[in-house]
Amino acid sequence: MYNILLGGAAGQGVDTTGTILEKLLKQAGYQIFSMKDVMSRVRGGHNFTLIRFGPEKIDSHSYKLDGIVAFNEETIEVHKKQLKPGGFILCDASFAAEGKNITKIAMNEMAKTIGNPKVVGSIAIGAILKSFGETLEHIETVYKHAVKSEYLDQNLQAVKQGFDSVKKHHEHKDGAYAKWMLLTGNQAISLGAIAAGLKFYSAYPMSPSTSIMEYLAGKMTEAGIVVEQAEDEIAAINMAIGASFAGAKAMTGTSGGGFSLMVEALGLSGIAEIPIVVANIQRPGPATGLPTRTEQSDLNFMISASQGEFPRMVIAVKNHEDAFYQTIRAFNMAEKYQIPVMLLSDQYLADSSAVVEPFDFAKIKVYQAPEPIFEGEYLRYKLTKDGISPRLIPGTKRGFVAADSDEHDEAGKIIECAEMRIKQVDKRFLKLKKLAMEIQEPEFIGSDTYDTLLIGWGSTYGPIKEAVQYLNNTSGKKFAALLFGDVYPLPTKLLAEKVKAAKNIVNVEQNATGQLARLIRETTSITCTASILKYDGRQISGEEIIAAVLKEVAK
Amino acid sequence: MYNILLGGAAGQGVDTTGTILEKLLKQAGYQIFSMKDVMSRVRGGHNFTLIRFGPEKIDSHSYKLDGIVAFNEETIEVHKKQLKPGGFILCDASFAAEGKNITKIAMNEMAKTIGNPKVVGSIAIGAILKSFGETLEHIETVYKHAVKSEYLDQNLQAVKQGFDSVKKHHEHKDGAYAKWMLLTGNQAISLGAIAAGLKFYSAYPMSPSTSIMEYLAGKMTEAGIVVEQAEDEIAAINMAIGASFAGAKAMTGTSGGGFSLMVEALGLSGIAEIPIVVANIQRPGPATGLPTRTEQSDLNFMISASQGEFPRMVIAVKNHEDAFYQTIRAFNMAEKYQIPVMLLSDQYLADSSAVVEPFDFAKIKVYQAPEPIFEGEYLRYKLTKDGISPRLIPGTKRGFVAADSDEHDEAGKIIECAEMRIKQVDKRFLKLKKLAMEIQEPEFIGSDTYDTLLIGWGSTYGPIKEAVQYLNNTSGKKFAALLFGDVYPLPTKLLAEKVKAAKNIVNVEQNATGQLARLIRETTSITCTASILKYDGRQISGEEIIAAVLKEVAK
Amino acid sequence: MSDTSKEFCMYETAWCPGCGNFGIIKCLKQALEELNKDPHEVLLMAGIGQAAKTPQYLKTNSFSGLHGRSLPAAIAAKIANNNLTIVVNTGEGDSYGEGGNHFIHNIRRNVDISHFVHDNQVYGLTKGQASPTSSEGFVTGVQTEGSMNTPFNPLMMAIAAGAGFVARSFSGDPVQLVELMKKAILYKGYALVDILQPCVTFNKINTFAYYKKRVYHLDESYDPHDKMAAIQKALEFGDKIPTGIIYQEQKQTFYDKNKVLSTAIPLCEQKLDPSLLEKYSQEFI
Amino acid sequence: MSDTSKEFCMYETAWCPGCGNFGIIKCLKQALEELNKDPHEVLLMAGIGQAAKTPQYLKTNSFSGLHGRSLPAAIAAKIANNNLTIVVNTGEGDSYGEGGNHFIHNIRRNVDISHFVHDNQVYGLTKGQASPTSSEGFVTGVQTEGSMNTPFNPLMMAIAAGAGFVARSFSGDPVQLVELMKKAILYKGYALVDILQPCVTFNKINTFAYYKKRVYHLDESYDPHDKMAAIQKALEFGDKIPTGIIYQEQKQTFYDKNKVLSTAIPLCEQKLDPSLLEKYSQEFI
Ligand SMILES: Cc1ncc(C[n+]2csc(CCOP(=O)(O)OP(=O)(O)O)c2C)c(N)n1
Ligand SMILES: Cc1ncc(C[n+]2csc(CCOP(=O)(O)OP(=O)(O)O)c2C)c(N)n1
Ligand code: SF4
Ligand code: SF4
Ligand SMILES: [Mg+2]
Ligand SMILES: [Mg+2]
Repeated sequence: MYNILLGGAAGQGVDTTGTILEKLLKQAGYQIFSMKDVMSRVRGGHNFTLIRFGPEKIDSHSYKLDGIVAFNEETIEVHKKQLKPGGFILCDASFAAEGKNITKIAMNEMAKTIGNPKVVGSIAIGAILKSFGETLEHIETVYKHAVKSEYLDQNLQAVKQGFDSVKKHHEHKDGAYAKWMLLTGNQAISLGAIAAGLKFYSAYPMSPSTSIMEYLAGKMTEAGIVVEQAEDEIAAINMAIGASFAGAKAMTGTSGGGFSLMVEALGLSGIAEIPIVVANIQRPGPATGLPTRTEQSDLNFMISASQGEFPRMVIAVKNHEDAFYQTIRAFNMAEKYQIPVMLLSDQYLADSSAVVEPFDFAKIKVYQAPEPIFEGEYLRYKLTKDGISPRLIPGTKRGFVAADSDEHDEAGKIIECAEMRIKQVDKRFLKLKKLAMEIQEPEFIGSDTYDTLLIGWGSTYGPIKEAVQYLNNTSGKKFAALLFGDVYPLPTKLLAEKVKAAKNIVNVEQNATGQLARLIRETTSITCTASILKYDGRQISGEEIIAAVLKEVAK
Repeated sequence: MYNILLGGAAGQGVDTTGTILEKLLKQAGYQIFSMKDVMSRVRGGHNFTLIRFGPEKIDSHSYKLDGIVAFNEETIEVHKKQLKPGGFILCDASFAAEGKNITKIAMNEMAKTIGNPKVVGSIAIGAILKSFGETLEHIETVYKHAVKSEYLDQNLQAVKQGFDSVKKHHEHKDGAYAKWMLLTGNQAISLGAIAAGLKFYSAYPMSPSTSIMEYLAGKMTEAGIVVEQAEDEIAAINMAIGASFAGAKAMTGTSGGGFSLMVEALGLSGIAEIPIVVANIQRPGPATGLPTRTEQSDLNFMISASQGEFPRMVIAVKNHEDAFYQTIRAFNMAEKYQIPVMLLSDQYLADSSAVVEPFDFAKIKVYQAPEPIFEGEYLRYKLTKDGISPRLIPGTKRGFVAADSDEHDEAGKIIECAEMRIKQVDKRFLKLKKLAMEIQEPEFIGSDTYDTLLIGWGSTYGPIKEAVQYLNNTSGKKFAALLFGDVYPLPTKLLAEKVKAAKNIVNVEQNATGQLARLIRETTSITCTASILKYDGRQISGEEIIAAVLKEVAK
Repeated sequence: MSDTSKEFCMYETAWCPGCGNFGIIKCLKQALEELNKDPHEVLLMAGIGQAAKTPQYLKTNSFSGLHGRSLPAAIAAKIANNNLTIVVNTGEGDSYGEGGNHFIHNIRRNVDISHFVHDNQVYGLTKGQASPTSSEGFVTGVQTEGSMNTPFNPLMMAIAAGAGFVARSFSGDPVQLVELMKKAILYKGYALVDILQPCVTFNKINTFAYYKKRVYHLDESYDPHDKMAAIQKALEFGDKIPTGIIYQEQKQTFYDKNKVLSTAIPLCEQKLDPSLLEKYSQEFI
Repeated sequence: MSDTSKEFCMYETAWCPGCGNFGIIKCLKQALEELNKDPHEVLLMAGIGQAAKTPQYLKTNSFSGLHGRSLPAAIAAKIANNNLTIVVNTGEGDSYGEGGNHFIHNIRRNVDISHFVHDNQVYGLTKGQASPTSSEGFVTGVQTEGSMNTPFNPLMMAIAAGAGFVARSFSGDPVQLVELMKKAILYKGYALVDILQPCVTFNKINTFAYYKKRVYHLDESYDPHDKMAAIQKALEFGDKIPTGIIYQEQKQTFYDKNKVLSTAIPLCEQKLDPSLLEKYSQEFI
């Protein structure tokens, strides 16, 4: 498995170069996990992409590097310490940096000669391919989709020149992933939404959620989805609720700040029992915080957001594949229980790319609510045994449909009566009983006997998995982990069972206060004995978890 | 102690009649606790006021009645079952209801003769005064402030006619409260805010919070407070933050739905470290819910509202006196720690009146932040030992002041650096260390030896207190209670100590999910063994708690 | 069971006797019935307020959403199902105050809905604070020194935002109001009717008599297609208050422009071509 | 330590080379300096966006609040301390999109602040989606078929809402821009300057050349006090784009009307008369 870093200022094409390179490496058969680290500015600053690739399964990123491709000198300065022994640095001939591991190519000059200073990235791509023993076989197919046709030749020429200007360092390794999919977390969510039958998506731009709207907007006419940029997030969610009420499956997406503005309408979905899917792609707060970075600090907020009390569901997505399938499940649960279902992801998953097995669309089940059966007047909020009132869509000749944000009777009319109030509250919460039977327990990984049980949720899935594997193989001690996807309502069976054997229970979270640990204690009284918390806006890596665990267990 | 109910349709003057009557009873020396039950409409429906009075301390309302004053027939129908043995019903001569406990007066006709059909309430007041052995001594003083001068004579005449038309039932009892204050929970908050140095209040109308804005608006010119009705709640809180940044002590008030819209700005106050006080006068949700009723269901929401993580404080007010002093404390804590401080009250306290000892303004300490001492450049977000950065107000010649919703360095400039991010997060949370030393433990009441410990917060203070007293006096078993005011950060010392002796721990809450119990478990692992939960929008009374406790303890 | 009556039955209301809302709901019922609308295909929507209770009082489909948020829900419901006739009936606080941002931006979208604003120049449900349209000097429990803000001019704002149908009427003028409601519902695109409505309980200034004295019908010679003339009329609000269609212009609607909606099948019934999922997957391979 | 320099030093920016924001910030610096403002008494405020970084780049007091929420914070800061000169510099997405409701209602309050909108007709910081002022047909990653909404007309909206100072300028016209900024700052009341600003990275339609070709100065004969003429000018946005003061009218400000502010002592320094507390208590006895 290799890990290379491409770094430079915003505007220097780090992102594009990385995107093309990872595609080429996937075509060569490799697994990929690539991560983006971007500053909140359009030009300047320091951005980088990490691309990890190899013929074996890769669950997450790593900060230890086999190679650095530096588009500016700062990149070398900042990252050279991360280089593993034997690692290389590739940079322009003009750079001042010196050392035996530094390979310089006159990239800037070559690019000028080719007639397009922007092809520097392609020169680097050529050099990387050669270094790792790859061929130029896939460059035409990949570039054809990646650059405008008028720049195609220049770029191909650049790749070739880069290829010719360095020596082979490594041998190609055979991987079986050429026919798998390479996509980002947000693309996986978008595709999941389409597969689930999405008809209406409304949102207001906000990093790192905007790429969901952009993906869907690219398909809207063909796939028959109205994608509407709202004037603000309040409009976005109220639109989604209006569309859903009228029968179009609807979703909105945002980040924490936008979600803050959606809070009131979440309660509308709750009391009016209008299905809706809300994706919160988290970034570090509070307020504007670190807009282009990652954090898992909205969990407590999402589970209690909005005045009053109503059933809801929160699903944290664990990786790219999960993002796809859980998005479909989110729609299904929303439709079935007529509740708001929230997807929690984060900038790390949103912008990173991974290779996943092609989705099996034949296997997907899209929940189809049964046609309501009733005699006499249709009652939108009928008191039923399972709390679910058969849902009619307005506009059929069958009955009149009401939605009401006030407390209401079965027909949907405002009431003030204490008895009906209690009945409607109870009816809504009753839905959780059936829903509880569909809650997914966390994934248990690691050794069957263990002293230390790690606990994580969402996007730390990959890093924790890597850490546990490594620790079990090397540390002489035994470790296991519970990795939560469904976080609310919190599944507790496996947790109760697995904590029994554990001497140490360590929550690993990408936030400052240990939000899952608090939720676990609130729900079960179980107390984590130690915490590994990271809140600098950068995703924790397997190696960081390993180091922290060894420190915790040693003390 | 007596308890009477005045009932009628919206628009029939139940509210006004109650307000005048309770003032007269207080002038007669009684303690008062009066509660309002109002429908969300301007005319029609069924509203009532409960007035409990007597020469002894009264902590809350009761649903058992000594008398009913019925302005419409529905009142008799709905409430006659609540009448204690010997209780009376007073109504118009034209009503159909019959029974030996019914006193009829030709109120409507009398009023017509007096020349103003609206004085019916005053006739009833006269009748009540007579029944309870009171005189007409205070009517002129009270009415002078309560009605327009052109209607004064008609009303006084009405009171006298009412007085003369019934017989005395009870003897006057001597109470010592004539010189105490009679005010509502919202008035107590308003007065507290003025005493704390409020300069700017911005809000958007929302029941049951609007009366705070109305009280303050009545004093604005004289007291030098800008009271601004905002275009929406987002504006309200952002205005308050802007005013506070510029040096005017600022507050906003709303109910849960409005608070939902303030959530994002709460985080701005958190990260930019701008003091602000937010009052949430709770009503039943979700969404519009039951707009004129009561509930305690925003606790979990308030403690985790807004994306990301930052220190905050939530104080639940327990009764009218507490509302005044805690509001001052809220301002002080906000100023001292430069954090958002939230006051949680509810419709029950907001609209009910109680008699409290006159506030001792001499004793009030208004926190005055020290003038910042610094050399060289002023650093708004200076890293200090206690996390508190000396605060300068912009506009002095001493230095430049920055506020920033992005993560920032000490000077307040946007940063992306991991180290400074961690330092600023840690600095903000460090403030909680000092703050923890000022947290107020819950009030412990009841028997020093007990099997059952009740736990409550906020406005259930009075009802629980009454219930515990009664249970200890009559049930043969021993009870105690912990009554929380500070709920976040949650004080845990007394809790940890007091739960040890308890066989049963019963949380009593005005919500459906037991929010304080969850918070207690989250913080301490302590699990309540039973719950008494009410969520029909009506405040639980002492007698309801007694019945529920006996049922719980018996089972 | 299917109810084939074309009558929009009325339920009991919670309004004060004498309230202007009664006049408006009667006209709404009449307008819908005269247009021969099937109650099953009508969806009345609102936010929260006294006016916003309207959808609860007619037997048809209803959506009572959040205070200030009726428009985003309404336009999206219309996008989801073009077969629905969607009418928003709600207050001016709801529409122009809390909901101001949706007002100006949904005009820009031009979705085919009607927006009937019951404009009583006061917040009724919350018991009488100034609303955006309250006149300067209007004294309330909050505006103890009188409202100090320049009143919000709904017609000017709607024209400025690009609305294609802008009208004013008065709850006490049922003949005109029914006519305008019908025209607004028939108009293809967003149609605003700002309806002056006395609030007998909280607005003692802008009473029935106050409006009655001031309102006048724009006469035949008035051309609502002339924007500058319309603006001049929109600015007129004082001793004389013009009523009728102030401005009208045919504009492309959201439906005309959005290709997804170019089919006759309403969005909510469109089915995804399953082969597209394979195609989209391929793009990642 | 007290710094008596009247210079508004500039910090390093994070903008793209060629961005119109550079021109604007230079003019802002110059305007403040020419007005001889003391940097200690100036407070620059903004929401979030590329333009909204402006307050961070000049050495003075700064407030970088929430996206869309600059105006409520700004007017309240001014109410709290009338001695501050408050200038809001922020984007058109921030001002008219997310912040649209505050835009229309704060004009109605008429607090004495200046509002300089860097109008690049695109959402810059979030990488190029349509903004309220984007022209119809503007293609982006979200508006893949081109923006379909009627563009938001800031000048028309401001006049309709009752603004007393409404101007337009262009980042590439520093002489005029400095002049307008100075006049806006000196104007007593809310003053809007909508500043056309090329975004070299995300707006390839409304470029420097595009604006340069179209903008023209309103000439001497133009009377900005004539509202109907102003509206006509405000509606002009195409091959020709008028710049200068479009509309001007002296109106009573918030300060003029609010009695609490009638004293010379700024609100933040007013002290409560302690005897009032006793008096208010007595009212409950
Ligand atoms: C978020 C939120 N804020 C405030 C309220 C309280 N509220 C309900 S209706 C209303 C104003 C109603 O005024 P208007 O829209 O003019 O309707 P009217 O009652 O006058 O018909 C307000 C402020 C609310 N329900 N939700
Ligand atoms: C509540 C919220 N929603 C969305 C965003 C993301 N966001 C930041 S700036 C911006 C738009 C910026 O556009 P504009 O105001 O025109 O400024 P420009 O960058 O073009 O100067 C958006 C949508 C945010 N920060 N907060
Ligand atoms: S309060 Fe006013 S608007 Fe509401 S029902 Fe009564 S009269 Fe009508
Ligand atoms: S993205 Fe556009 S607005 Fe932002 S700095 Fe670059 S050119 Fe300026
Ligand atoms: Mg109104
Ligand atoms: Mg912009």
